[in-house]
Amino acid sequence: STTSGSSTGAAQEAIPKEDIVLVASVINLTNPYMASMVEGAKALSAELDVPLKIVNSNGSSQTEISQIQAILAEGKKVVLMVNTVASSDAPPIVNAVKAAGGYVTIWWNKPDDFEPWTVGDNFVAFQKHPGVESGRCTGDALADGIGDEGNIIALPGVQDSTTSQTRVAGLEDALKDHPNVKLLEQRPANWDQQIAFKETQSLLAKYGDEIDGVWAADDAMMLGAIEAVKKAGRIDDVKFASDGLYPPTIEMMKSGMGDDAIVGETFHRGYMAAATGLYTSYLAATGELKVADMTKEQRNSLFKISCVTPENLDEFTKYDTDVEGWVKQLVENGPFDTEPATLIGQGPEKLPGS
Amino acid sequence: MSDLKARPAPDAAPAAPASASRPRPRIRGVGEVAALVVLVVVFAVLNPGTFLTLDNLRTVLDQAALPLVIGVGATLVILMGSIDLSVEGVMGAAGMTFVLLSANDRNGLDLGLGAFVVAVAVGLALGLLTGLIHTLLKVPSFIVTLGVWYVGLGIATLLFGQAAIPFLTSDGLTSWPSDTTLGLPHSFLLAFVVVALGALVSRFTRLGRYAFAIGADEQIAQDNGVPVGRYKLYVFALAGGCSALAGIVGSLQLGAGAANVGIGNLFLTIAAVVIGGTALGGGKGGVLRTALGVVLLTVLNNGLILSGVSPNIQSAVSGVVLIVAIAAAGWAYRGRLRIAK
Amino acid sequence: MSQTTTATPTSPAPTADGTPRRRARSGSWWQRLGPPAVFLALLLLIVVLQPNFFSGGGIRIVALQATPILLIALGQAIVIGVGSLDLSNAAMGLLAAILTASTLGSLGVVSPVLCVALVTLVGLVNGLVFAYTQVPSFALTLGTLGILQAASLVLSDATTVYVTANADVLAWMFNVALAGLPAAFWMAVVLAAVLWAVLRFTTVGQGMTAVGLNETGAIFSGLRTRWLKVTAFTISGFTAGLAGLTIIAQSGAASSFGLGSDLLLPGIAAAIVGGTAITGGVTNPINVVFGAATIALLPIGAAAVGVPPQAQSLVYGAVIIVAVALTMSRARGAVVK
Amino acid sequence: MTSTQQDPTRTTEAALVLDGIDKRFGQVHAVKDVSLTINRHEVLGLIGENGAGKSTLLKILTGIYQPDAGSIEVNGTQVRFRRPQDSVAAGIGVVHQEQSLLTNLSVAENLAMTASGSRRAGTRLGFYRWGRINADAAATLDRVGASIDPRTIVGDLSFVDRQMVEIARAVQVDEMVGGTPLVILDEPTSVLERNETEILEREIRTLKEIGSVVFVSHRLDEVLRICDRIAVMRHGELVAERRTDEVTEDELFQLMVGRAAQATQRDDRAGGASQTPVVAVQGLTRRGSFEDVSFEVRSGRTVAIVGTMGSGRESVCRALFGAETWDGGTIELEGTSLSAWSTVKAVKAGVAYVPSERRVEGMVGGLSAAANLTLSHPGSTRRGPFLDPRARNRTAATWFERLDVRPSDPSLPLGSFSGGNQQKVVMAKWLMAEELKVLVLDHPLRGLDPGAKEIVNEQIRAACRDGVAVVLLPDTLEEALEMGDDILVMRDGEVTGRFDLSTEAPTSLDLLEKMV
Ligand SMILES: Nc1ncnc2c1ncn2[C@@H]1O[C@H](COP(=O)(O)OP(=O)(O)OP(=O)(O)O)[C@@H](O)[C@H]1O
Ligand SMILES: Nc1ncnc2c1ncn2[C@@H]1O[C@H](COP(=O)(O)OP(=O)(O)OP(=O)(O)O)[C@@H](O)[C@H]1O
Ligand SMILES: [Mg+2]
Ligand SMILES: [Mg+2]
Repeated sequence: STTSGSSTGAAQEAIPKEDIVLVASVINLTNPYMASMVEGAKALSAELDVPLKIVNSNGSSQTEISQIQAILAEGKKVVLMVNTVASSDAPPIVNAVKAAGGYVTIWWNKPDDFEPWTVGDNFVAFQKHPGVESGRCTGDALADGIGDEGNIIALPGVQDSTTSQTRVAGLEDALKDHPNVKLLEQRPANWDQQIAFKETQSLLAKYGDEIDGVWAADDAMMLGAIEAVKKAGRIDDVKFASDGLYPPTIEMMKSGMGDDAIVGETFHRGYMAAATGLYTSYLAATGELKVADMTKEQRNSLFKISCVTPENLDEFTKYDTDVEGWVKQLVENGPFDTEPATLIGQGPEKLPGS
Repeated sequence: MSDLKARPAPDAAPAAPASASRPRPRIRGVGEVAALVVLVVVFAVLNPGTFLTLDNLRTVLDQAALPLVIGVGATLVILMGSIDLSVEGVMGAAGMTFVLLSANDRNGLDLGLGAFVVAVAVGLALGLLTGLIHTLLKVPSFIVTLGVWYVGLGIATLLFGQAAIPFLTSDGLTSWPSDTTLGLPHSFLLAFVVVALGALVSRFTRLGRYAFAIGADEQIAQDNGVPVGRYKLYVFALAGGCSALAGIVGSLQLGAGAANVGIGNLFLTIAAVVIGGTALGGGKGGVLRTALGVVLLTVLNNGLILSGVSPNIQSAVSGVVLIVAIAAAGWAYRGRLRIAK
Repeated sequence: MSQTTTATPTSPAPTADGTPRRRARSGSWWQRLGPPAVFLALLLLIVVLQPNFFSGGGIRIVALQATPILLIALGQAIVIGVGSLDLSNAAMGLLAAILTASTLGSLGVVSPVLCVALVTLVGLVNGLVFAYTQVPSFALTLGTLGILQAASLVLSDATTVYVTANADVLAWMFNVALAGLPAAFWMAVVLAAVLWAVLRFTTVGQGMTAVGLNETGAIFSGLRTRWLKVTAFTISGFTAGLAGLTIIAQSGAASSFGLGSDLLLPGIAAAIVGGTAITGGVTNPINVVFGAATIALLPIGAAAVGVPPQAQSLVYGAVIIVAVALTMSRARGAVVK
Repeated sequence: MTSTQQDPTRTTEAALVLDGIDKRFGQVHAVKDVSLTINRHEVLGLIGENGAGKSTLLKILTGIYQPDAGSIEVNGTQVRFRRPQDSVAAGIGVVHQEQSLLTNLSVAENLAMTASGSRRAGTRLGFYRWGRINADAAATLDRVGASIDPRTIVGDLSFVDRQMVEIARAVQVDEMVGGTPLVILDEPTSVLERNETEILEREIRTLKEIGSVVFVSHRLDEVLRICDRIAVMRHGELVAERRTDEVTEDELFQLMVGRAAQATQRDDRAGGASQTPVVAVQGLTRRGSFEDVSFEVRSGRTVAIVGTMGSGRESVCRALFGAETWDGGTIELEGTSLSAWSTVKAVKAGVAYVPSERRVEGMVGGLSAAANLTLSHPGSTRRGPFLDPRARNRTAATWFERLDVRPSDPSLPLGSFSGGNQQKVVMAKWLMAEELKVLVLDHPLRGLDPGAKEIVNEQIRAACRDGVAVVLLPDTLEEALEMGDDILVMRDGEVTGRFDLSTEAPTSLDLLEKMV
């Protein structure tokens, strides 16, 4: 990996710890992934002994941007981690942070050609887990789960989300190796349990017993789909695969819900993402990490995602029992080398075939 | 926000003296029924073998259940000339309350039927709050209920806290809505009962009749001795109760607590009320017409999915059908003096 | 004609019952001053709780965030003024934003002009369909909303569309500041002033007010009520188009679910907090400026004051109700629906 | 609110005693210190110019307004009517000046609405007993001789039928209280034809046997015929009380207006003033409303159309104004046949229409009187697309003075003026137009006091002198004979008689014969 290009923006000055306030901005507070992000941010705040503010975007870009701006206006030096509601939110947020002399790391969504090094030191990094990888891993698992033959349906997230689009691309790529598995239809379910429930209900009515598997771009939607399939009385015949391994999913996999209905998952954690993002910004703010010296890989980073099947489930459940412990490790090892979410490559992510 | 001009042409009365013969029956909702029939035929032709199946019928009825229940309250509110935007918030608050007080994996509470009662009470209370603010402070219902929407979501968010999704642990409970009796899902049967009660209330009780009176002209109703404020309060409370019930059923369907359990129901229900022919200006319409509107929209949605219409343009197709259906139903009544708002 | 005739006064004392002139009707001063007062009160509360609010540029942020809300709300207020509702105008703004984002690079200055024109045309069509089919505006614009959402998704290919070049054409809107507030905000304020003048000093404005107050009466006075309503919807399309441009100016990108996708309810709320009567006929665009500022202030204020994130939704709802309760004009005995 | 002992008219027979009632609306002092006694078995007439405060006083009596000062006694006990139900419970029934029925509900339900708090309630535990409600309604309607099915939706009724329902609703209070009812009738006859008025008179006499009646009307002959005693209000004050048998119509007029009545002799019957018909209606037909209607109106002449309910004359007028379509026949305006006619075109072409339903159709109550006045024909009160407020206020002031509109501030919302004064403004809105050619007047004097009637009639005549063609639907046959140059009689949508008053002199009876 190469070192970053010219750093525009003001020269990086070390900010005393007392002046710093950590800010974690999440999309909402009622999704387990987001709740986990908040948990990670809190753990880091405790570990570093730096105050923390949470921004709840409530699903709205407008709310997100205005609240972040409001906090910037308070005058403290802001160290920020944002899980953007939409990719297009990244530029205005970054610009505002830069103007206020804060440091920001963005998680999950940003425009592809909006690179940290073209903005300057204040946009420390962009971080995500690769979506294609996630889609491949759950796609493969699902295809195998239904015996390499049959029909599946897919529930992507919000239509214009790159996270969802890359995961679907991964799924489609994986299915190339399973010619007898047919993707009947995709119905976007907006990352929402309730919508996924309804869409699955409709698709079940449409395809009836033809459906052998359900793929979802994240677990909230899978949980909605599972409920719909349960109510249609087909929970023992349908397999599921999705991304995120939410706590209820763990329970279901462990208990062998249905006829071991959940066959594939990925492991990555909101608390890991939030703590990693915040810590990266924090290190830049305190000057412990010279942004100008960071590699491009470190500034537009892909972090490792792990494929989970019922067989290897136990390897991952151990992390969730000790969030503080993991955050301690993070502070010890730095943001790029803490298992299981280590830096594995540079973004932007390439779609298969392009 | 629409109504036909109330004024009759005074001299246009039939030449015969207004005799004591029964008033001519009004044929209502023909356009809507026709639209429904057309939709069913079109979808049946497009999707032979999938649309007109028992399974699909059950799906449609199950999906219609929530808007049907909400529609009863929404219709009564709209009949009064007000509007209730708080539906999704109240559903969230009541649904979350219900889940947290039933057998769930978050806490040890299990009030059984008590959970149901408390959750409905939460809805009634939010409705009552709406009504109180609306009548005492004279804030337009549009704004009060918009505010209560957020308040309801806020309550749901607070109840959700930061722990994991609360799941209902009793399978008997969660499977209740989709279990069938006489081949029909319970969720729909419940909705049916609620709609029937709603129709009876609006026809045979003071509450219902006063809603019509208030919608026709609040001032005149007041002058005629209708305690307008009090009945508005009742109706908003009732609407809150309906939303709460829908929130409970929605949570049962999901098998879990979700703050946005009501997502998408507001506009769907109001569209159904309008398509059914209840005037947004108040005073005209009815619960049964709303039920027809709900069925129409649910069939439309279901049919579009079965027909494989791309999700990207589904909202456009729904939009066009909505406009065309209402335009067609009202085409004969267009007139230069008609006020559409 | 008939100016030539003079009637014999039948009453000896025309002044006896004639009342002293009273310009201010009951409640009308509050109708005029309520919205700014509520905004200032809220601002004061926030400043007391968070003294750094001003020095940190809080007002500038409020103006920044208020701009697209204000533009949407102005169109909405005009439509509400004729007694209707436009549920599609926020979606028009988003469509304009997406179109601008995808054409700004190739067309340059022409792109925003074209996009605003196109969306204005959509507003016009909305108005025409409304006037001639007599489908209630609530239902009609709900339908249009669906169509526009689909158009946005299709035209953006369901992804985020970025401005590739010529970003400067619009960037000045928020980069140039006058008296510390962004140019776009002042532009919207000027537009509000123009609309205020139109409503107050022109026959078209008076006609729209008449339609909002009593459409039947307006028809029987020979006003071109249809065209007045079409005009209102067209204005709504136009302001929505401008709102779309401000979205691009702010973020340089647009998507169906991104910035600007949730302006509908804030827009309506801003119009009403700005003293617009939902029943029609009472619209003061100048006050809508304060309505929009109040609505924009809520989340910013909540964050500044440190309302716990879980409770923000609750606080937001409560404050909207209180704000309207304070700014509402309540003629004694008036019917509120 | 001290004792009412000083009141000389007070007897033990008093059904209702008002003492020092006072009411202001902002700056308008609508009722000033009114003390009045209404005796049992008495019909009290209440008269006064438009805006004198009659309706306001009566609304205080029925719990709609709260007085600022003063007290009310019913059957010897002091009462406070906080809500309309309170007055109903005290046995007070009312027909308001403005129709106050709920048009989306059935007749029976409207009748039951007021009764719902009382003994005769058709509801039990909040449940409606439709059978009971309908039966009760039918009985009540029978009493006033209205043959209306109680299940009819009020909106489907004609204006007159609605008025009968209102009257039925007012008189039913006696059945509710079982005691002595007080029925208040605020201009109940202004929309009624003669035969309906007779039914009402009979009903009033019946009511008098068991209770008392307060009767408001601007038709002084009627007041003298029906009432026992007459109270006169002027500018909010009670200025006189007279026994009917000791007062004449002229005296009443003097008391009301403060000066003597002028003889309304018509001296300008315009013979064959002009030869060009301004309006020519040929074989006009609208299915269900009117058929094969033909007539001409020449410049400077007035055609009065008379007919009973259902005659279709109002529909013809609305067709002239573009507010209603027609299926056959033609209307020519100054020689050009009208097609795709609309209110917009009509107003542009100089056709004016004063509708009978003033509040909804005739005006925009929320706009100022000045704005209403210049709404249709802004003329010189606008500059291009801009309003010229100063020119507008000047014009408004001129017309306010000319028509003696009170209060004299044109910047007040028109909705806050009394009915009669609203009507004057609505007339002025058309009369001010330079392009005025045809004046279609649907009951233009409805609700006007005699003074205002004179003013408005004089304005109509002046318009005629200036060459305007007038189509008039008069309140009474007398009015038709007084104002018309030609009279057209319609029945069941067809023209049944024509009289040219310059050559014939029909009597009311001649007209009546063709009407029924
Ligand atoms: N609600 C109100 N608000 C303000 N002013 C009012 C109101 N009601 C009546 N007024 C004023 O009070 C005065 C008396 O009005 P009222 O209606 O009692 O007159 P009236 O004697 O019934 O006249 P008419 O013969 O025209 O019916 C008028 O000047 C009127 O403008
Ligand atoms: N005035 C009305 N307005 C509206 N609906 C009415 C009205 N009267 C009757 N209905 C409807 O028509 C139905 C039949 O009414 P009808 O008067 O024939 O009943 P009924 O046989 O007299 O009843 P009961 O046995 O209670 O005396 C009622 O149930 C009600 O729904
Ligand atoms: Mg009166
Ligand atoms: Mg009056």
